[in-house]
Amino acid sequence: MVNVLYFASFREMLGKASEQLPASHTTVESLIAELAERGENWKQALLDNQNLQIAVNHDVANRQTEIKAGDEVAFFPPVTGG
Amino acid sequence: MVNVLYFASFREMLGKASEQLPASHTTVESLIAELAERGENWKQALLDNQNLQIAVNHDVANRQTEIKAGDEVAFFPPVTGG
Amino acid sequence: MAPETQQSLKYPNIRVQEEDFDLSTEVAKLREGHTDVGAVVSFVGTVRDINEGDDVAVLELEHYPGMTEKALENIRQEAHQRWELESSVIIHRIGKMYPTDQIVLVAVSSRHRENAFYAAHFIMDYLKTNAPFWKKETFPNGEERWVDARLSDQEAEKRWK
Amino acid sequence: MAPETQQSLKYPNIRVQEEDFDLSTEVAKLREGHTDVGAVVSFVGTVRDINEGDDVAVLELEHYPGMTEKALENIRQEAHQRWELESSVIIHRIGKMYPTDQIVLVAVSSRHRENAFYAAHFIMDYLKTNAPFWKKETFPNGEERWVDARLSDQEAEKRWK
Repeated sequence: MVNVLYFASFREMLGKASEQLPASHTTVESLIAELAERGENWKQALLDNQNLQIAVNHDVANRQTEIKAGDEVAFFPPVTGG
Repeated sequence: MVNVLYFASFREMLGKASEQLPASHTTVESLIAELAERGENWKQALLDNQNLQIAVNHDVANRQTEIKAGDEVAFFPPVTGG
Repeated sequence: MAPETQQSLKYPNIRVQEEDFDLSTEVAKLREGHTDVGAVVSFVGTVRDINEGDDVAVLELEHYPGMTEKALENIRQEAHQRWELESSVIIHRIGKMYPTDQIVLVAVSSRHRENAFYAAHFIMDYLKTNAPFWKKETFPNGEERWVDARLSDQEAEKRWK
Repeated sequence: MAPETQQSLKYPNIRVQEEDFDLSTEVAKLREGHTDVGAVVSFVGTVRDINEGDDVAVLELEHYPGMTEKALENIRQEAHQRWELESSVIIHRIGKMYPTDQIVLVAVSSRHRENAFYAAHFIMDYLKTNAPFWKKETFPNGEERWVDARLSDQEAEKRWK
Protein backbone atom coordinates (compact mmCIF):
# COMPACT_ATOMS: atom_id res chain seq x y z
CA MET A 1 0.00 0.00 0.00
CA VAL A 2 0.93 3.62 -0.46
CA ASN A 3 -0.09 6.27 2.08
CA VAL A 4 -1.38 9.38 0.31
CA LEU A 5 -1.79 12.73 2.14
CA TYR A 6 -3.52 15.98 1.18
CA PHE A 7 -2.88 19.28 2.94
CA ALA A 8 -4.43 22.73 3.35
CA SER A 9 -6.71 23.81 0.46
CA PHE A 10 -6.22 20.39 -1.18
CA ARG A 11 -7.59 18.62 1.87
CA GLU A 12 -10.68 20.84 1.76
CA MET A 13 -11.13 20.67 -2.02
CA LEU A 14 -10.70 16.89 -2.21
CA GLY A 15 -12.63 16.18 0.98
CA LYS A 16 -9.97 14.02 2.64
CA ALA A 17 -6.73 14.31 4.57
CA SER A 18 -5.28 10.89 3.76
CA GLU A 19 -5.95 7.50 2.26
CA GLN A 20 -4.28 4.14 1.71
CA LEU A 21 -4.02 3.07 -1.94
CA PRO A 22 -2.69 -0.15 -3.50
CA ALA A 23 0.94 0.25 -4.54
CA SER A 24 0.12 -0.27 -8.21
CA HIS A 25 1.92 2.83 -9.52
CA THR A 26 5.58 3.14 -10.42
CA THR A 27 5.79 6.93 -10.38
CA VAL A 28 3.97 9.89 -8.85
CA GLU A 29 2.75 10.68 -12.37
CA SER A 30 0.86 7.41 -12.72
CA LEU A 31 -0.68 7.85 -9.26
CA ILE A 32 -1.87 11.34 -10.25
CA ALA A 33 -3.31 9.99 -13.54
CA GLU A 34 -5.46 7.52 -11.64
CA LEU A 35 -6.59 10.05 -8.98
CA ALA A 36 -7.50 12.59 -11.70
CA GLU A 37 -10.17 10.18 -12.99
CA ARG A 38 -12.16 10.64 -9.78
CA GLY A 39 -13.61 13.96 -10.95
CA GLU A 40 -13.06 17.56 -12.00
CA ASN A 41 -11.73 18.74 -8.59
CA TRP A 42 -9.11 15.95 -8.55
CA LYS A 43 -8.10 16.70 -12.14
CA GLN A 44 -7.77 20.43 -11.36
CA ALA A 45 -5.89 20.02 -8.08
CA LEU A 46 -3.40 17.36 -9.23
CA LEU A 47 -3.20 16.91 -12.99
CA ASP A 48 -3.74 20.43 -14.35
CA ASN A 49 -2.07 22.30 -11.48
CA GLN A 50 1.26 23.88 -12.45
CA ASN A 51 1.84 24.82 -8.81
CA LEU A 52 1.29 21.32 -7.39
CA GLN A 53 3.81 20.48 -4.67
CA ILE A 54 4.76 16.87 -4.09
CA ALA A 55 6.66 15.11 -1.31
CA VAL A 56 7.65 11.44 -1.14
CA ASN A 57 8.71 10.17 2.29
CA HIS A 58 9.07 13.75 3.61
CA ASP A 59 11.38 14.85 0.78
CA VAL A 60 10.49 17.25 -2.01
CA ALA A 61 9.62 15.19 -5.10
CA ASN A 62 8.22 15.67 -8.60
CA ARG A 63 5.99 13.82 -11.06
CA GLN A 64 8.85 11.59 -12.18
CA THR A 65 9.74 10.43 -8.68
CA GLU A 66 9.39 6.66 -8.31
CA ILE A 67 7.17 5.21 -5.62
CA LYS A 68 6.95 1.78 -4.07
CA ALA A 69 4.92 -0.06 -1.43
CA GLY A 70 5.20 1.57 2.00
CA ASP A 71 5.94 5.02 0.64
CA GLU A 72 4.18 8.16 1.85
CA VAL A 73 3.15 10.52 -0.95
CA ALA A 74 1.87 14.01 -0.12
CA PHE A 75 0.17 16.57 -2.34
CA PHE A 76 -0.14 20.22 -1.35
CA PRO A 77 -0.28 23.82 -2.62
CA PRO A 78 2.73 26.17 -2.41
CA VAL A 79 3.77 26.68 1.19
CA THR A 80 3.03 29.91 3.08
CA GLY A 81 4.64 29.60 6.52
CA GLY A 82 6.98 31.88 8.37
CA MET B 1 37.38 79.90 24.60
CA VAL B 2 37.30 76.53 22.85
CA ASN B 3 36.60 73.32 24.75
CA VAL B 4 38.99 70.56 23.66
CA LEU B 5 38.38 66.88 24.51
CA TYR B 6 40.62 63.81 24.28
CA PHE B 7 39.24 60.26 24.39
CA ALA B 8 40.43 56.69 24.95
CA SER B 9 44.13 56.09 24.16
CA PHE B 10 44.55 59.81 23.40
CA ARG B 11 43.41 60.75 26.89
CA GLU B 12 45.97 58.35 28.36
CA MET B 13 48.79 59.31 25.98
CA LEU B 14 48.26 63.07 26.40
CA GLY B 15 47.50 62.88 30.11
CA LYS B 16 44.28 64.87 30.04
CA ALA B 17 40.61 64.43 29.19
CA SER B 18 39.76 68.05 28.39
CA GLU B 19 40.96 71.62 28.52
CA GLN B 20 39.80 75.15 27.74
CA LEU B 21 41.93 77.01 25.20
CA PRO B 22 41.69 80.59 23.92
CA ALA B 23 39.72 80.73 20.66
CA SER B 24 42.72 81.96 18.70
CA HIS B 25 42.54 79.39 15.88
CA THR B 26 40.44 79.59 12.74
CA THR B 27 40.56 75.90 11.81
CA VAL B 28 41.17 72.54 13.47
CA GLU B 29 44.48 72.45 11.59
CA SER B 30 45.82 75.56 13.30
CA LEU B 31 44.70 74.24 16.69
CA ILE B 32 46.55 70.97 16.02
CA ALA B 33 49.68 72.88 14.91
CA GLU B 34 49.79 74.67 18.23
CA LEU B 35 49.10 71.54 20.32
CA ALA B 36 51.81 69.62 18.44
CA GLU B 37 54.43 71.99 19.82
CA ARG B 38 53.82 70.68 23.32
CA GLY B 39 55.98 67.62 22.72
CA GLU B 40 56.53 64.38 20.81
CA ASN B 41 53.42 62.61 22.14
CA TRP B 42 51.20 65.51 21.03
CA LYS B 43 52.88 65.64 17.63
CA GLN B 44 52.44 61.87 17.15
CA ALA B 45 48.85 61.74 18.32
CA LEU B 46 47.53 64.77 16.44
CA LEU B 47 49.84 66.06 13.73
CA ASP B 48 51.42 62.89 12.33
CA ASN B 49 48.46 60.57 12.87
CA GLN B 50 46.77 59.51 9.62
CA ASN B 51 44.00 57.85 11.65
CA LEU B 52 43.17 60.88 13.79
CA GLN B 53 39.42 61.31 14.24
CA ILE B 54 38.02 64.79 14.81
CA ALA B 55 34.61 66.04 15.92
CA VAL B 56 33.43 69.65 16.19
CA ASN B 57 30.27 70.23 18.22
CA HIS B 58 29.43 66.49 18.14
CA ASP B 59 29.68 66.23 14.36
CA VAL B 60 32.40 64.43 12.42
CA ALA B 61 34.92 67.04 11.22
CA ASN B 62 38.33 67.23 9.56
CA ARG B 63 41.49 69.38 9.68
CA GLN B 64 39.88 72.03 7.45
CA THR B 65 36.79 72.46 9.65
CA GLU B 66 36.48 76.03 10.95
CA ILE B 67 36.23 76.66 14.68
CA LYS B 68 35.06 79.66 16.68
CA ALA B 69 34.66 80.67 20.32
CA GLY B 70 32.31 78.35 22.23
CA ASP B 71 32.95 75.35 20.00
CA GLU B 72 33.74 71.88 21.35
CA VAL B 73 36.57 70.13 19.51
CA ALA B 74 37.28 66.45 20.19
CA PHE B 75 40.25 64.31 19.17
CA PHE B 76 40.13 60.52 19.30
CA PRO B 77 41.38 57.28 17.68
CA PRO B 78 39.20 55.19 15.31
CA VAL B 79 36.08 53.98 17.10
CA THR B 80 35.65 50.37 18.22
CA GLY B 81 32.14 50.03 19.69
CA GLY B 82 29.37 47.55 18.95
CA MET C 1 7.17 7.81 23.27
CA ALA C 2 4.96 10.53 21.85
CA PRO C 3 5.74 11.48 18.22
CA GLU C 4 6.57 15.09 19.16
CA THR C 5 9.15 13.84 21.69
CA GLN C 6 10.80 11.63 19.07
CA GLN C 7 11.01 14.61 16.70
CA SER C 8 12.54 16.86 19.33
CA LEU C 9 15.17 14.25 20.21
CA LYS C 10 16.01 13.83 16.52
CA TYR C 11 16.10 17.58 15.80
CA PRO C 12 16.98 19.40 19.06
CA ASN C 13 17.35 22.75 17.27
CA ILE C 14 13.95 22.57 15.58
CA ARG C 15 10.65 23.08 17.37
CA VAL C 16 7.15 23.03 15.91
CA GLN C 17 4.67 23.86 18.64
CA GLU C 18 1.34 25.48 19.51
CA GLU C 19 2.81 27.36 22.50
CA ASP C 20 4.26 30.83 22.26
CA PHE C 21 8.00 31.33 22.87
CA ASP C 22 10.06 33.90 24.75
CA LEU C 23 12.80 35.56 22.71
CA SER C 24 15.22 36.20 25.61
CA THR C 25 14.88 32.63 26.90
CA GLU C 26 15.51 31.13 23.47
CA VAL C 27 18.50 33.35 22.76
CA ALA C 28 19.97 32.49 26.18
CA LYS C 29 19.58 28.76 25.40
CA LEU C 30 21.12 29.28 21.96
CA ARG C 31 24.20 30.92 23.50
CA GLU C 32 24.66 28.36 26.29
CA GLY C 33 28.14 26.87 26.11
CA HIS C 34 29.24 29.17 23.27
CA THR C 35 31.53 31.70 24.97
CA ASP C 36 33.23 32.69 21.73
CA VAL C 37 30.02 34.18 20.32
CA GLY C 38 30.17 37.87 19.42
CA ALA C 39 26.92 38.19 17.46
CA VAL C 40 23.37 36.90 17.79
CA VAL C 41 20.82 37.73 15.09
CA SER C 42 17.19 36.83 15.69
CA PHE C 43 14.19 37.11 13.44
CA VAL C 44 10.66 37.06 14.84
CA GLY C 45 7.75 36.82 12.40
CA THR C 46 4.48 38.19 13.74
CA VAL C 47 0.81 38.15 12.71
CA ARG C 48 -0.06 41.41 10.93
CA ASP C 49 -3.55 42.80 11.48
CA ILE C 50 -3.84 43.53 7.76
CA ASN C 51 -2.96 41.30 4.80
CA GLU C 52 -3.50 42.24 1.15
CA GLY C 53 -5.53 45.20 2.41
CA ASP C 54 -8.00 43.16 4.48
CA ASP C 55 -8.37 43.08 8.26
CA VAL C 56 -7.34 39.71 9.66
CA ALA C 57 -9.03 38.38 12.84
CA VAL C 58 -7.47 34.92 13.11
CA LEU C 59 -4.58 33.16 11.41
CA GLU C 60 -4.44 29.37 11.45
CA LEU C 61 -1.23 27.52 10.70
CA GLU C 62 -1.35 23.96 9.35
CA HIS C 63 1.74 21.88 8.71
CA TYR C 64 2.95 18.44 7.60
CA PRO C 65 4.22 16.74 10.77
CA GLY C 66 7.45 14.88 10.16
CA MET C 67 8.28 16.57 6.88
CA THR C 68 8.26 19.99 8.54
CA GLU C 69 10.97 19.13 11.03
CA LYS C 70 13.08 17.43 8.36
CA ALA C 71 12.75 20.40 5.99
CA LEU C 72 13.62 22.91 8.73
CA GLU C 73 16.64 20.86 9.82
CA ASN C 74 17.84 20.68 6.19
CA ILE C 75 17.58 24.47 5.90
CA ARG C 76 19.46 24.91 9.18
CA GLN C 77 22.24 22.50 8.16
CA GLU C 78 22.58 24.28 4.82
CA ALA C 79 23.08 27.57 6.67
CA HIS C 80 25.80 26.00 8.84
CA GLN C 81 27.56 24.75 5.71
CA ARG C 82 27.47 28.15 4.03
CA TRP C 83 28.55 30.32 6.98
CA GLU C 84 30.71 29.83 10.04
CA LEU C 85 28.11 29.71 12.82
CA GLU C 86 28.23 28.71 16.47
CA SER C 87 24.59 27.67 16.92
CA SER C 88 21.09 28.17 15.53
CA VAL C 89 17.49 27.41 16.38
CA ILE C 90 14.19 27.48 14.48
CA ILE C 91 10.84 27.59 16.28
CA HIS C 92 7.61 27.65 14.27
CA ARG C 93 4.18 27.81 15.83
CA ILE C 94 1.11 25.99 14.51
CA GLY C 95 -2.61 26.29 15.27
CA LYS C 96 -4.62 29.46 15.83
CA MET C 97 -2.90 32.83 16.20
CA TYR C 98 -4.08 36.42 16.42
CA PRO C 99 -2.77 39.81 15.27
CA THR C 100 0.58 40.73 16.90
CA ASP C 101 1.19 37.10 17.99
CA GLN C 102 4.63 35.64 17.32
CA ILE C 103 4.64 32.98 14.57
CA VAL C 104 8.24 32.05 13.97
CA LEU C 105 11.69 32.51 15.48
CA VAL C 106 15.01 32.05 13.74
CA ALA C 107 18.06 32.81 15.87
CA VAL C 108 21.69 32.36 14.91
CA SER C 109 24.89 32.94 16.85
CA SER C 110 28.36 33.37 15.38
CA ARG C 111 31.71 34.97 16.10
CA HIS C 112 31.17 37.79 13.64
CA ARG C 113 27.99 39.63 12.75
CA GLU C 114 28.07 39.27 8.99
CA ASN C 115 27.71 35.49 9.10
CA ALA C 116 24.86 35.72 11.60
CA PHE C 117 22.93 38.28 9.53
CA TYR C 118 23.30 36.34 6.28
CA ALA C 119 22.47 32.99 7.85
CA ALA C 120 19.31 34.19 9.61
CA HIS C 121 18.09 35.93 6.44
CA PHE C 122 18.86 32.83 4.36
CA ILE C 123 17.03 30.51 6.77
CA MET C 124 13.92 32.72 6.70
CA ASP C 125 13.93 32.97 2.89
CA TYR C 126 14.31 29.21 2.55
CA LEU C 127 11.75 28.46 5.24
CA LYS C 128 9.19 30.62 3.42
CA THR C 129 9.39 28.52 0.26
CA ASN C 130 10.52 25.10 1.48
CA ALA C 131 8.90 24.27 4.81
CA PRO C 132 5.42 22.71 4.60
CA PHE C 133 3.31 25.26 6.48
CA TRP C 134 0.07 26.75 5.24
CA LYS C 135 -1.73 29.82 6.56
CA LYS C 136 -5.49 30.32 6.57
CA GLU C 137 -6.88 33.74 7.43
CA THR C 138 -10.28 34.34 9.00
CA PHE C 139 -11.76 37.81 8.52
CA PRO C 140 -13.92 39.70 11.05
CA ASN C 141 -17.07 38.62 9.14
CA GLY C 142 -16.11 34.97 9.57
CA GLU C 143 -14.98 34.38 5.98
CA GLU C 144 -11.92 32.20 5.51
CA ARG C 145 -9.16 32.38 2.90
CA TRP C 146 -6.02 30.33 2.35
CA VAL C 147 -3.08 32.68 2.03
CA ASP C 148 -1.56 32.66 -1.46
CA ALA C 149 2.15 32.02 -1.87
CA ARG C 150 4.01 35.21 -2.75
CA LEU C 151 6.04 35.48 -5.90
CA SER C 152 8.35 37.79 -3.92
CA ASP C 153 9.17 34.89 -1.59
CA GLN C 154 10.27 32.75 -4.54
CA GLU C 155 12.40 35.63 -5.79
CA ALA C 156 13.91 36.06 -2.33
CA GLU C 157 14.94 32.42 -2.22
CA LYS C 158 16.58 32.56 -5.67
CA ARG C 159 18.99 35.22 -4.45
CA TRP C 160 20.86 32.60 -2.44
CA LYS C 161 21.40 30.11 -5.31
CA MET D 1 17.30 67.86 34.66
CA ALA D 2 20.16 65.34 34.56
CA PRO D 3 22.06 65.22 31.23
CA GLU D 4 21.09 61.58 30.62
CA THR D 5 17.42 62.45 31.02
CA GLN D 6 17.72 65.29 28.50
CA GLN D 7 19.38 62.93 26.04
CA SER D 8 16.69 60.29 26.45
CA LEU D 9 13.94 62.86 25.89
CA LYS D 10 15.69 64.14 22.78
CA TYR D 11 16.43 60.65 21.40
CA PRO D 12 13.79 58.24 22.76
CA ASN D 13 14.99 55.38 20.50
CA ILE D 14 18.62 55.65 21.55
CA ARG D 15 19.93 54.48 24.92
CA VAL D 16 23.51 54.58 26.20
CA GLN D 17 23.62 52.98 29.62
CA GLU D 18 25.66 50.93 32.09
CA GLU D 19 22.74 48.58 32.87
CA ASP D 20 22.12 45.36 30.99
CA PHE D 21 18.97 45.06 28.83
CA ASP D 22 16.40 42.32 28.26
CA LEU D 23 15.86 41.38 24.63
CA SER D 24 12.19 40.33 24.98
CA THR D 25 11.29 43.48 26.90
CA GLU D 26 12.96 45.75 24.36
CA VAL D 27 11.38 43.99 21.38
CA ALA D 28 7.95 44.20 23.04
CA LYS D 29 8.44 47.96 23.56
CA LEU D 30 9.61 48.35 19.97
CA ARG D 31 6.46 46.67 18.67
CA GLU D 32 4.05 48.58 20.94
CA GLY D 33 1.45 50.38 18.83
CA HIS D 34 2.70 48.86 15.57
CA THR D 35 0.08 46.22 14.71
CA ASP D 36 1.06 46.11 11.04
CA VAL D 37 4.50 44.68 11.83
CA GLY D 38 5.30 41.32 10.26
CA ALA D 39 9.02 41.14 10.94
CA VAL D 40 11.35 42.01 13.81
CA VAL D 41 15.10 41.58 13.38
CA SER D 42 17.34 42.02 16.40
CA PHE D 43 21.08 41.99 16.72
CA VAL D 44 22.79 41.44 20.06
CA GLY D 45 26.54 41.95 20.27
CA THR D 46 28.22 40.08 23.11
CA VAL D 47 31.63 40.03 24.79
CA ARG D 48 33.74 37.20 23.40
CA ASP D 49 36.11 35.46 25.80
CA ILE D 50 38.84 35.55 23.16
CA ASN D 51 39.96 38.44 20.94
CA GLU D 52 42.86 38.28 18.47
CA GLY D 53 43.80 34.97 20.06
CA ASP D 54 44.07 36.28 23.63
CA ASP D 55 41.86 35.51 26.62
CA VAL D 56 39.87 38.55 27.68
CA ALA D 57 38.88 38.98 31.34
CA VAL D 58 37.26 42.42 31.29
CA LEU D 59 36.08 44.74 28.54
CA GLU D 60 35.64 48.43 29.30
CA LEU D 61 33.58 50.68 27.03
CA GLU D 62 34.26 54.40 26.94
CA HIS D 63 32.20 56.84 24.89
CA TYR D 64 31.76 60.53 24.03
CA PRO D 65 28.57 61.62 25.84
CA GLY D 66 26.40 63.79 23.65
CA MET D 67 28.08 62.93 20.39
CA THR D 68 27.30 59.25 20.85
CA GLU D 69 23.54 59.77 21.04
CA LYS D 70 23.60 62.16 18.08
CA ALA D 71 25.67 59.76 15.96
CA LEU D 72 23.42 56.81 16.81
CA GLU D 73 20.27 58.80 16.03
CA ASN D 74 21.77 59.86 12.68
CA ILE D 75 22.47 56.21 11.82
CA ARG D 76 18.93 55.23 12.84
CA GLN D 77 17.34 58.02 10.79
CA GLU D 78 19.44 57.06 7.79
CA ALA D 79 18.12 53.49 8.05
CA HIS D 80 14.53 54.77 8.15
CA GLN D 81 15.19 56.82 5.01
CA ARG D 82 16.66 53.87 3.14
CA TRP D 83 14.09 51.21 4.05
CA GLU D 84 10.40 51.19 4.94
CA LEU D 85 10.50 50.49 8.67
CA GLU D 86 7.92 50.67 11.44
CA SER D 87 10.23 51.27 14.40
CA SER D 88 13.79 50.80 15.59
CA VAL D 89 15.86 51.04 18.75
CA ILE D 90 19.58 51.14 19.54
CA ILE D 91 20.91 50.37 23.03
CA HIS D 92 24.64 50.48 23.72
CA ARG D 93 26.18 49.70 27.07
CA ILE D 94 29.19 51.51 28.55
CA GLY D 95 31.48 50.75 31.50
CA LYS D 96 32.87 47.36 32.55
CA MET D 97 31.63 44.16 30.94
CA TYR D 98 32.66 40.52 31.10
CA PRO D 99 32.75 37.59 28.65
CA THR D 100 29.26 36.61 27.42
CA ASP D 101 27.76 39.95 28.58
CA GLN D 102 25.51 41.80 26.15
CA ILE D 103 27.12 44.98 24.75
CA VAL D 104 24.74 46.31 22.12
CA LEU D 105 21.20 45.81 20.83
CA VAL D 106 19.85 46.91 17.48
CA ALA D 107 16.23 45.96 16.83
CA VAL D 108 14.12 46.91 13.83
CA SER D 109 10.48 46.20 12.98
CA SER D 110 8.91 46.38 9.55
CA ARG D 111 6.07 44.96 7.49
CA HIS D 112 8.36 42.73 5.48
CA ARG D 113 11.46 40.86 6.54
CA GLU D 114 13.86 42.04 3.87
CA ASN D 115 13.74 45.66 5.02
CA ALA D 116 14.23 44.64 8.63
CA PHE D 117 17.25 42.44 7.85
CA TYR D 118 18.97 45.05 5.71
CA ALA D 119 18.26 47.92 8.11
CA ALA D 120 19.55 46.09 11.21
CA HIS D 121 22.71 45.00 9.37
CA PHE D 122 23.25 48.53 8.04
CA ILE D 123 22.82 50.11 11.48
CA MET D 124 25.37 47.73 13.00
CA ASP D 125 27.91 48.31 10.21
CA TYR D 126 27.53 52.08 10.54
CA LEU D 127 27.60 52.01 14.33
CA LYS D 128 30.91 50.10 14.24
CA THR D 129 32.68 52.85 12.29
CA ASN D 130 30.72 56.02 13.17
CA ALA D 131 29.65 55.94 16.81
CA PRO D 132 32.26 57.23 19.30
CA PHE D 133 32.81 54.17 21.50
CA TRP D 134 36.18 52.71 22.42
CA LYS D 135 36.90 49.31 23.90
CA LYS D 136 39.71 48.51 26.28
CA GLU D 137 40.47 44.88 27.08
CA THR D 138 42.01 43.64 30.32
CA PHE D 139 43.73 40.26 30.19
CA PRO D 140 43.83 37.67 33.02
CA ASN D 141 47.36 38.89 33.97
CA GLY D 142 46.03 42.42 34.44
CA GLU D 143 47.53 43.89 31.25
CA GLU D 144 45.37 46.36 29.39
CA ARG D 145 45.05 46.98 25.64
CA TRP D 146 42.92 49.38 23.62
CA VAL D 147 41.13 47.41 20.93
CA ASP D 148 42.30 48.30 17.42
CA ALA D 149 39.76 49.33 14.81
CA ARG D 150 39.22 46.58 12.27
CA LEU D 151 39.82 47.15 8.60
CA SER D 152 36.98 44.67 7.98
CA ASP D 153 34.57 47.05 9.75
CA GLN D 154 35.53 49.86 7.39
CA GLU D 155 35.02 47.52 4.44
CA ALA D 156 31.64 46.45 5.82
CA GLU D 157 30.49 50.06 6.01
CA LYS D 158 31.57 50.82 2.44
CA ARG D 159 29.18 48.17 1.13
CA TRP D 160 26.23 50.45 1.91
CA LYS D 161 27.51 53.54 0.04
